[in-house]
Order: sequence, then C-alpha cells, then structure tokens
Amino acid sequence: MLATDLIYSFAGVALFALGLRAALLHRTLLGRVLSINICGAGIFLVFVALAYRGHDLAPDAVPHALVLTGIVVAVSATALALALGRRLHEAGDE
Amino acid sequence: MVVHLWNLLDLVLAGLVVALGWSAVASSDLKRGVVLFIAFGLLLAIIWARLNAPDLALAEAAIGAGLSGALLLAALRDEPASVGDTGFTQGPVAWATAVFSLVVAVSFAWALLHAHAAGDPIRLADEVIAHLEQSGVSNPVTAVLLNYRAYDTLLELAVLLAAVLGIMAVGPARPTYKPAGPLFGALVTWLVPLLIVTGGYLLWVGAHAPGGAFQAGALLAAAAVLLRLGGYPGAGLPGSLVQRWLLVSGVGVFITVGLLVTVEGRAFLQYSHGWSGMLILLIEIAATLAIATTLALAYIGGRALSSQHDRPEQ
Amino acid sequence: MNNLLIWPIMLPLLAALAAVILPAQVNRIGITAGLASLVAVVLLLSRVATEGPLLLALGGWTPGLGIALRADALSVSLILMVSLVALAAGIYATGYFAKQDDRARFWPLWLLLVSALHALLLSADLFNIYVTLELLGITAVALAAIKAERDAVEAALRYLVVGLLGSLMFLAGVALIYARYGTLDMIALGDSMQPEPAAWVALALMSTGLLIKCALFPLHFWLPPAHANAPAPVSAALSALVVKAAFYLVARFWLDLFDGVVTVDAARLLGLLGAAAVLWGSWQALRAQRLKLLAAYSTVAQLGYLFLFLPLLVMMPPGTARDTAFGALVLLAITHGFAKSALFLSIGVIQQRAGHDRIAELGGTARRLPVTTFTLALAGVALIGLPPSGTFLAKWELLSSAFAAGEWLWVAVVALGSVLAAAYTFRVLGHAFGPGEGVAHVLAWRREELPSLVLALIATVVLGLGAAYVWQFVAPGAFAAEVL
Amino acid sequence: MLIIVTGVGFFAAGSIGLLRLPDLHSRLHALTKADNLGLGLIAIGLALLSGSLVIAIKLLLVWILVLAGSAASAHLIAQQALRRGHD
Repeated sequence: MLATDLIYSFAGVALFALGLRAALLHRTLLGRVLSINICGAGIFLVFVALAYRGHDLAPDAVPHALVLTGIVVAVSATALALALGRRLHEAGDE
Repeated sequence: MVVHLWNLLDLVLAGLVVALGWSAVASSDLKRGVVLFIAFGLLLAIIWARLNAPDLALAEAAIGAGLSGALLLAALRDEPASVGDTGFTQGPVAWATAVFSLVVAVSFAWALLHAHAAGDPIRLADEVIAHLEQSGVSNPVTAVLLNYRAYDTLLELAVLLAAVLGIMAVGPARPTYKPAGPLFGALVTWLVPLLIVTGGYLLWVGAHAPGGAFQAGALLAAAAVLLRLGGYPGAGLPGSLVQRWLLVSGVGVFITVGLLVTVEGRAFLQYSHGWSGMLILLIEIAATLAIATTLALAYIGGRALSSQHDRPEQ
Repeated sequence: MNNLLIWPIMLPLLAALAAVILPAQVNRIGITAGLASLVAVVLLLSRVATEGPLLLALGGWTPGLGIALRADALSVSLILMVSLVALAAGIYATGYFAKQDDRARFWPLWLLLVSALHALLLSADLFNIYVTLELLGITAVALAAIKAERDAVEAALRYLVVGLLGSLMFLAGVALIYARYGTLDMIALGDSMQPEPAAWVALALMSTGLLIKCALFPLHFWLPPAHANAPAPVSAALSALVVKAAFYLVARFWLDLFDGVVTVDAARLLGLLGAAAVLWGSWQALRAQRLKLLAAYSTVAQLGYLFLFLPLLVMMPPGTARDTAFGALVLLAITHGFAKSALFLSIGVIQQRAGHDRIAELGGTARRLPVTTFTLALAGVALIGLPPSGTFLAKWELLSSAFAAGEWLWVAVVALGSVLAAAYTFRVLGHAFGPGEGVAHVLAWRREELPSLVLALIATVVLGLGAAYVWQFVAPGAFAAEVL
Repeated sequence: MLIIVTGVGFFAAGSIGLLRLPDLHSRLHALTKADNLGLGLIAIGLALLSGSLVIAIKLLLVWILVLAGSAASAHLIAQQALRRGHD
C-alpha cells in the first residue's frame, strides 16, 4: 500500500472538516465563502489522492476530470455569492 | 530509500496545505485570509503536480487560486466596512460545531481507511486507457471530460451560464478602478497578447497534453481581468449582443453536436467514428470562448458596459 | 435507442439559450418549450408504462466509464409533476412580470431550473447528480434573488451558503463511494453495495447534505425567508419542486440504492425529525402573519409527512403492502407539489392586487377575487388531507401502515398535524370571506388565475379520483427497477 | 545541479530578508532582487539538465515573465506605500 495517497487523503479530510466548521462559524459572507472553498478543496484532495497510483503509473483520469468540474462549479458559486453580497451591501446603504 | 524521501516531501506538503487552509479560515482579518487563500491555492497546484495531475495544477493556478482570488480581492475592496467587523460565532454553538466537524472528520477518515483496504485500487484507470484510442484524443483527462463523461461537462457549462445570468440579473457592474499608472499599463499591453496566445496554445495542446478548454478559457478571462484593472471598463469584451452569443456558445455547440450524431442512430453525444477528435476540438473552441466570457463577466460583477466606452479612463 | 430520455432535459436547456439571445421573445420561447417538454415527458411516461424502466448510455459508453440516464415509474411520475407545475407557473409568470426587462431576466434562469430538475430526476450517476444539484441550487438562488430587494437577496444568500454546504457533504459521500467501489454508476452500485464503513459514512454524509436541501427540521431555518421573499412563480417552484427533488434522492437512496445498508433505527431517526417538522411547521404556519410565510412553513410541515413514511417502508418486507405504502408516498409528494404551487400562485394574485399579503387584512378578498379564493380553498383541502384530494388517500394509507406496524406515535402526529393544517387554512379563509376592502381591483386576468386553479383541481380532484392509476403505475415498478 | 542549489540559496536569502528586514522598501528590495536571481539560476540549471532547446526557451520565457511581473508588482506596492505615507 502506498503511503502517499493516504497522507494526502487525510490532509483532504482535515481540510474538509475545518472548512465545514469555519463555514458554520464565520459571521461575514466573505469568511463563509472562503471556508466553503477550503472545504471543497479538501474533497478535491481526497479525489486526487485516490487517483494517484505511484510515481511511474498513469493516474486514474476520472477523479481528475471530476475535480476539474468541481473547481469550475466552485468558482461559479463563489462569483454568484460575492455578487449577491455586493448587492446586499449596496441595498444596506440605501 | 527514494520512497521514503518522497513521503517526507508528502508529509511536508500535506502539513503545509492544512496549516495554510487553517490559517486562511481562522484569521479574523479577512484581507489576510484572502491572501492566505491565494497562497493555499498555489500550494494546492504544486500538490496536484506532485500527484501526477498537471491538468489540475494548471486549472487550480488559473481558476482556483487566480480567478477566485481576484474575485475575493475585488469583494474585499467593495466592502471595506466589513473588514474590521469580523469574528466568529462564540459560545456553546462553537463547541457543538467543533464536535460535529471532529465527528465528521474521524468517521470520514475511518471509512476512507476501510475503503482503501477493501477497494480495488485500479478503479476506472485501466478502462479509461483501454478506450483512449476510440476517444479521439490522447490526453486521458480530456477524454473523460469531453467524451466519456461529456454530459457532466455540458451541465457544468450550464452551471457557469446560470451563475453569470444570476450575477447579471441582480445588478449592474461594479465601478472601474483608477488606472494604476504607466508601468502597469505597459505590463498590461505586454501580458494580454501573451495570455491570449498561451490560451490558444493550451486549447490546442489539450488533446494530447495537459491543458484544454477550461485552462484556456481561464487564461483569456485573466486577460480580461488585467484589462479591467488597467482601466478598461468593458475589459475588452465585445458588445452586449455578441456577448450573449458567446455566453451560450459553449452549451449550444455541445448540444448541437450531441444531437447531430443521434441522426445517425447513435446515442446522444456518441461521436461518429473518426470524427471524435474534430468534434471535441469544435466543442472545446466554443467552450473556451464561453468560459472566458462568463468568467470575465463574473469578475466585472454584472451587466458590462458596451465596447464603445472601452477606453482607459484618465 | 432511448434518446427520448434526453429531450425533457435538452428542450428547456436549448430554450434557455434561445431566451438569452432573443430577450424580446422570451414569453413565447418559454411557453413553447414548456409545452414541447411536456409532450416529451408524456411520451416517456407512456413508454415506461408499457416497457418498464428505460436506460440510455450517454455517448455510447458502458455506464461506469460513461454516464447513464434512467427513467422508471418513480422518476417519470415526478417529472410529469415538474413539467405540469412549471408550465402552469410559467403561464402565470407571463402576466406576473409586467416589465420586459424582468421577463428577460426570469426566463433563461427558469428554463435552466426546469432542465436541472429533469436532469436530476433522470440521472443514474452519483457525480452527475452532484452537478445537477449545483445547477439546481444556483438557478434557484438566482431566481429567488431576481427582484434584487434587500430581504430577498439576504434570504437568497443564506440559501446559497447552506445549499453549497449541503452539496459539499453530498460530494464527500460520492468520494467515499468511488474510493470503495470504483464506480459512480448507480445501477452497478446497487449490486455491489454492502453494509460496511464506507457505505455507512457515505450514506450519512450524503443524507445530511440532502436533508439540508429538503429543509428537514431542524435544518429548515433557511427555507421560510427564501421561499417567502421570492417572486410568486419562483416560490411555487422552490416549495413544490426544488425541495421535492432533494427528497426524491433521499427516497432513492434509502429505499433503493442503499437498501441493504440502512437500518430501521436510522430510518426511525429520520421519521422522528419528520414528526417534529410536521408539528413545528404547522404551528409556525398557524402563527404566521403573512400568507407567503404561512405557505412556506406549511412546506416544512408537509415535507415532514414524507419522512414519516421512511421508517415504515424500511421496516416492511417486500410485497404488496410495501408497494402500496410506497405508492402512497409518491401520491402524497405529487399532490403536495400541485397544491403548494397552486397556493403560492394564488397568493401571488392576492399580493399583486392588494399590494400586501398580510393575513389579518384579507377581508373582502372572497368577494373581489372569487376564483382565487376558491383556488386557495381547494389547495387548503389538499394540504389538510380532506377527501377527495390525493392527500386524503395517501394519509389514510400512511395511517393504516402505521397501525399495522404498531407505530402509534406516527398516528398521533398525523392526526395532530392535520388538525393544525385545518386551523391555519380556515384562519386564512375566515379572513378572506370576512368584510373589508382589502383587495383593490375586481377580476384578475385569466392567465393569472387559471393556472393555479388548474393545479389545485389536479391536486384535489384528479389525483384523488385517479389515485388508483398512480398506484398501479408506481407501486410495482418502483422496486423492480433494481432488477434491471 | 550546482547552479540550482545556488539558486535555492538566493531564494532562502530573499525569504530571510523578507522576514528580517525592518521596513517595506528594503524588504521589497531583498525579495525581488534575490528571488529573480534565484529563479534565473534555477531556470538555467534546469535548462542545462533537460538538454533540450525547446524546454530551455520555455524556461527562459517563464523567467522573463516573472521578472516583468515582479518588477511591476514591486513598483505598485512601493507606489501605494509612498501614497499612503504622504496621506
């Protein structure tokens, strides 16, 4: 059994959990969005660690494609959240 | 011996990425948090490279760290008031949340350990390679994204479209920044053509080497972000009618190709023999333009100004 | 070749693109697409009725390497509900959004929402479901915020953040499944799933994510403000369809995909939360001062009923009794979809005519808006569960299953919930029939009042009298799908 | 190899400078000078190791790009700091 994939899997789990916790506790929108991004990055790390099959073997491309999709979805959601936040901020000033 | 050295590097990288992630979210100063987040994204890109995922390394650097970072920095600038007013929920709720996330982490890790022990470590890796010949491209990640699981990518482009439509629906673009001075202007005139050329290169090379529509689109969007920072309010985007066509081109071409092949009695998105490479390239070109337009509009943060006004403001 | 499966997804998606390019024609594009995809859904339904579950391997790749779409009795009956409700709400929206600019913003997102719902209900791939969940979440949030008013944007933001956390928990479960079983194809997974740590934790993570999205008590806090502050047609879709899609996945996982993994105790926990939701949601609905808030809390309660079925269904051995109870669950979910959308659309009519939706000031509504008040009453009948509505039969079946299993708590909850529902319905009707000049204009336009009336009639009369057909269609097919 | 190690040494010096030097301008000085030189040395080292002209050109391009970027950003940071200083 390779140690590499487990090391990164566990780092991914840690990032997922600490992002989750911070997203629930942050009071500002920006802080929450940041935490959700870290949380998602944790899951991506779990996926990519799964795909790794040693230094010389070609990795499993499926998780890589899934993570690429995930990264794009994450940036879409981040952009929408920040745009809504800006709108809320402007409405608050009125 | 070599394996041990690699694992030492792995431990350092994994420890560093968790520490960076932790300090990015635990910081009560949001500006610091955002900067740490960008560093986190870049470190993640290095880890993707370490784990033999160069396509992801490119995407992470361009989108995960680059564009998300630019979006967060812009948001930070919009809401200076909230920078001081941070902090976390305290008290019993904080304790309950900590316990909850610890339980999630421990059970997740436990289940992963079992899965690693019991699961077949090859998963779909061999099947991806076995059908690579038929897929029309030789980069396995591109094969998954645009052939085996092309339907996911189609819906993902729809997600991007939905997000930007939502952003445009809730309000107009944010005001432009003051140009940062002649040196930055010079850098912009230098970098923008370079980014466009590199974007085109990544798009082309994606069929057989790391790269593809998403990385290329993100680079083009980065060019737009730079133009915007350089004082061009429209960020170099075309007029609003062309913009709308560009926005829908990715999903539109994808569906058109998917449906056209059904005329020959094939399944939706089942490319004709020998045509796969061509069709994939066609879809990728449209997707690149759509992704670039979408991400640029998302950065601008609303309905963009038309191109007539697109000159640096003095 | 089963390419028919893609049309309910692609028609609204293509129409969304057309609506982006031709903002002046959006009403026509939207209604045409609604009608066209309804035709596709009816064709699909008739094929599933004659041939059984249908499968389409997209791109021609074996599912696993590729993605499969699957239509069975459960998914097509929900898709038919989605198409009908979306079409009716869309017709209503052509009148509701008076300004061209508002229409041009509404339609592309609306059509994307419909496409996402259809895609979710037809998907047989776990990661693909994650993508459809995100598409659904993002379109729903954008639509909820479309008026760009402060309260609406604030509620939409909370909806987005909570929804994203839900999606990520779902995705974490998907990662575990892939780690253990090496595939994301649900049909293959159904055969290889075993009771073991990866499956348990994956189910727990995915279910938690989905429970957030279906607003099961106590994770419901985001729903009332988001549903109550959105434009009326959007509220109808959020309350009737979007939460239902998340529940569909819960049911699909607990009763089908993970059926060898779930335990009765875990299902009972969900049932208890459902019971709490019924009581708390109904009580809050009774106390609400605004009609839309009442309707939103009523959604919290009605979703609770659906969860009451889960422990009973998990306990029951396969057989006719279980199939009948399952048919009742589907009937209840569908009836609520029609009734709740009718309710939100008629509240929209009242709100636009009266300029508010405060319950205490509804006096005179019955005289000025007789059709809408009648719709409101019909929707109330379906929410309470009076005959001849579909809800009546479904609750009857729920009660008899609970009796048979000796689960007296469920019996008490259903009885108390129904009494509370009757109380909040009659409170509204009492005010509406009371004296007063609350509503300024006399008749509304036909295209505003008619869609909700049709929806309410489907909930009360069609589904009540035609319930036998639903049972016949859904019950035997539902669990046979696994054999495929 | 030796060139790469020297490059890493310059990076280390730059980072230490960033951490230890007293004010912003001298920190910038340390960071940009040392890191640009360090990266240049690493790039040359890698180019020699690869033994391929195409890769060497690509590495040279990377170095020039980073040089332009860091010069511009150092300039922007310094300018901003001066502006703030005058306020």
